[in-house]
Amino acid sequence: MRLQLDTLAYTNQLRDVPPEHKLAFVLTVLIIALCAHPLVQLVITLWLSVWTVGYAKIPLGVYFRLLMVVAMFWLASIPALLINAIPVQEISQIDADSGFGVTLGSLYLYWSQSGMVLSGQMLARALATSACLYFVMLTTPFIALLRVLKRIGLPLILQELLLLTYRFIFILLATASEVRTAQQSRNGYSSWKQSLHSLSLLITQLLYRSMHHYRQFALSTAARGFSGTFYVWSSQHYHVSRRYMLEAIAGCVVLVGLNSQL
Amino acid sequence: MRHQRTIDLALMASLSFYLVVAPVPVSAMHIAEGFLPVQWAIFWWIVAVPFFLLGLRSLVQVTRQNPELKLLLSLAGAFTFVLSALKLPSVTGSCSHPTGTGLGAILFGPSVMTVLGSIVLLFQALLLAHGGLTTLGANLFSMAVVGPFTAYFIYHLAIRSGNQKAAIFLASALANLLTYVVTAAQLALAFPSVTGGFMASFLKFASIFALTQIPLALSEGLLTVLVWNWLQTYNREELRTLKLMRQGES
Amino acid sequence: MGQWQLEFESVDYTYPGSDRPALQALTLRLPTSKRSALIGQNGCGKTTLFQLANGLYRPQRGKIYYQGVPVRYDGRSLMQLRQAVGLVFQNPEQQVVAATVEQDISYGLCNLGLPEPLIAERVEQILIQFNLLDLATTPVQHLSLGQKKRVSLADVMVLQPQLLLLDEPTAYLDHGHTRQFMALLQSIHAAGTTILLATHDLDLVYRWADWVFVMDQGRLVLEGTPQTVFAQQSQLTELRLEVPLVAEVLSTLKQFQSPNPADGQVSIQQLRERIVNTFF
Amino acid sequence: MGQWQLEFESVDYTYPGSDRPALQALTLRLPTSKRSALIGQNGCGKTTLFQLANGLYRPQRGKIYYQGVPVRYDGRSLMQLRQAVGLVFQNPEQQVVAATVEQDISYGLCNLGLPEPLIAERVEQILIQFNLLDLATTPVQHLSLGQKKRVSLADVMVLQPQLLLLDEPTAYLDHGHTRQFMALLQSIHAAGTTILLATHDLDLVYRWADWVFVMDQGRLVLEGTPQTVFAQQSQLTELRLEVPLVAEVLSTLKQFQSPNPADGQVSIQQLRERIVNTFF
Repeated sequence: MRLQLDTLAYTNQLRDVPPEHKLAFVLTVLIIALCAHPLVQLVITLWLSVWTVGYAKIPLGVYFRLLMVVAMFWLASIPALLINAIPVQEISQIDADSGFGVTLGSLYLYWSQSGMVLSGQMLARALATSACLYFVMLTTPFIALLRVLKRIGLPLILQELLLLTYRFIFILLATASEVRTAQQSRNGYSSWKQSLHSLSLLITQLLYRSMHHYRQFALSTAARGFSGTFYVWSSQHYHVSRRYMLEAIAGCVVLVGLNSQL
Repeated sequence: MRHQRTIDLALMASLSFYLVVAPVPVSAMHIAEGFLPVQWAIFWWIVAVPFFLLGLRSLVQVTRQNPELKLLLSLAGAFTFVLSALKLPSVTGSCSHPTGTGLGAILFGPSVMTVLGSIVLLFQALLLAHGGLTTLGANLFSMAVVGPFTAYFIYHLAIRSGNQKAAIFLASALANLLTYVVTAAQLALAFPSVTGGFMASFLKFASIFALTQIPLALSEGLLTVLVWNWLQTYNREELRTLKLMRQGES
Repeated sequence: MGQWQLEFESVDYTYPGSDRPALQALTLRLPTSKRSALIGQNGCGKTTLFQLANGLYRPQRGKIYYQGVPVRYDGRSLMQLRQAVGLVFQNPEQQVVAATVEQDISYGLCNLGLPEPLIAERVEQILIQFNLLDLATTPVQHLSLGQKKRVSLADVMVLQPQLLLLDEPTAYLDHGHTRQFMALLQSIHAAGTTILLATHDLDLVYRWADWVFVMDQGRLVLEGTPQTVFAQQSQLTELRLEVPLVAEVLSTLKQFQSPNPADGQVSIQQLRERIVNTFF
Repeated sequence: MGQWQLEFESVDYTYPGSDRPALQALTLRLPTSKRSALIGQNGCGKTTLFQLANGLYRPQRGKIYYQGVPVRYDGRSLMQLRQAVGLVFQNPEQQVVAATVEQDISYGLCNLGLPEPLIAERVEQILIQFNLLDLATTPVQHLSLGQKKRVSLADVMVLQPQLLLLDEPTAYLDHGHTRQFMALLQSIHAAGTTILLATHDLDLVYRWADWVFVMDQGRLVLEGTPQTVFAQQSQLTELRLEVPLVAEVLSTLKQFQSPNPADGQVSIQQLRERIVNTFF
């Protein structure tokens, strides 16, 4: 069982760039993005998209689909920002804010100007920070991230849990999809009631299998001399790219400069 | 004037249309990356971290006595991740994902679930692009703190009535529901209405989510009852093993 | 009934997110009422073929016909297809998921929405036929592997399919259980069910099948009776498949039964050596 | 070095909560530097024997000797035992615990607390030996079954064990991968490692093993060279084990090479029939 985003993280063109560099870069851009003017945020979105799609060669379709997730969340929340309601007699208070509106009984529903500005700002920020997140997750395998976290002092227990959970996620995902396929082959999800029934069987089976795996892994790790901590070694073959470093540093300087002009 | 009326009608129509067919995101309860202003993002991190550390402390204690349990905890985390990635059929016909916090809290205990929930949220952000990193603090608070603790307390409150099925149903359905209420509140705090402030904004966000979340909460409640029945009847040994994880809880 | 139970016509299938097609312009015709076997290396596309045949995936190009009629993918048609084409998975662990044996066997019938008395009747029939009556209320996690395999076959046979697809049914089974399982298959075939079995056990294929399909990298590369397929020694070696020992012995024996006994003496010696050395 | 790598002396073991003993007064001596095979029905106690040999369980009665010395169960002794007795599990999915190939191979070395440069060196050596160098940093979920099986063997071989125990290493593998895996085992044995392999593939046992153990219901019921063991036709049938085809062919051929060719003619005919009919 594979997850497409995880596969891309491990096969993309920037996988050889040291993860420390990528993280330092993205954190700098993220901090700028969180504080900057919406125009700068749009520039950041475009620039990081060039990194992700252009340099790392992440398929445009995949990247676009991810950005659509952001857009969907935004779409779902804008009605709350755009549409306001107040008692009819207080209309005068919001004169400046109201684009147009309708009266419904004693309520006045209107399209809020400030809400529009706010949702615009929200979208710009969300796109810029999401572009940062996507750059990291699409170009850096989780194992490489974990190694950086280890170096900056993540508690040992969390290192162990993250490593093992990552491995087990793929085992259990494979189980879940196998069981689901088998259920479908016997018409398992043909109605709402059958779906719920089938899903409850699947979850029970998944839990049972998790426990079975626990017993087996307890044995197989003991057989290899489990010493109380899950400690493993991994090699590092990264090469530093001058060209990428230069672009990253120059770009950040330009962004800060641009922001101070606005 | 007549012109204004046409616009109004068009607006109303499009709003109703939007509310009916709006493709509410698959991960409606995760606040997506960048949706909170920086000060609120930091605020929720500060609120969530102590709960996380408390959970972590009890994990460290349990695993010191029995290091093998790290395997069990990680499997429980992976289980929760996979659970939250399954498609849950809703009574209205739309599909979403169960939160799994109710089942998780009852099986693994709430403070363990806080840590596991956080790990799951991190993986959801990195492997599925659900939620985000700056908003992780806020999501952590709603999904990994409020959800599990609500489920746990409601379960123990309702179990006194003697009806375990009802207790399981209430615990998981309300945990799901409360998670989304907290999310709505988090958004409302960050974006209060110009008029009416927090309350007005909260009602607006809550009603948007309510459309999909109430049926989903009911589905998750029913599902959890079904799962619990199977486990109780046929997997008692597994349930006993799971108790090992909860020695650190007081 | 037509000559072909199932036809694939230049079917392509690539899993989402993969860059290598699992099936490539696969054209394959499965003869009605026969015992067919499907062989090939791990990853040759056997499992994908099965899942397409059962309507679990939709071909990205090409057509699939069931009993001469193109497969349709609306809910009702799929329901009928999945009832007619029974699919037994490789690992019974992924198929046997309900709490007890009888619950698991009834799962497919319940999904078809049959009335309860009918379900009870058909479950009992199959429990008797598969010698599972004593295990009816046993929780599935208490079953042995051999028992689980039998249950996973019963799961599908209770739906009375016309075509039975089996993925590696004898892996991990000892000889006694393999024999028992094949006897069960034999009675199912005798009752008129078409069978397609995927396996790595070429001896079994040689002795059991009426017709053999050989797949490689998502294509059909060879088909025919076991005798003709296993005679293509060089092609099989290229595909990293071995000629089953039994086929080789029989063909050498045939040479031996020639009128000239002196030749025979030589080939027997050769056969011995071939058998002893074939492994390393 | 003594004659016996590992000795079980009337060992009993019953799993907690079970009422049927998994091993009953099992006495078994494993010859040093030989290739031994362990056969028997599903559930005969093979897996339990392996887990006791590696010190994962403690016998409830009886004694286990490793190289003539009784096994001790304190932490240090166990650590040494588990380094010396490598155990490859049946399902690589349940053995491969880390996220990438090189991480998983290093796991056992890290547990021994070796210095990092030494770990790096030994991991690289084994990656080369097992032809896994290109896969070193590949996440485990991207490996095929054959690759996972190779990794699970490398996991254990990196610890340089003196005795290697393998549980059904070739199940679900096609012929090409089986052959590749057996070639790897051959080179491991040539380097001096004692091997004990449990399998249902009797042809493989016949052709590969120096010594065969047959277990039934937790006891050792038969042992010897493949030739002597597989000559006990009636006893094997009783145990629901078949005489491997290759053994039968060879023994019939032997009869045939008798001075009287007329006998031979008859037995060839019988052999043909036997081969064709042996399955049903």
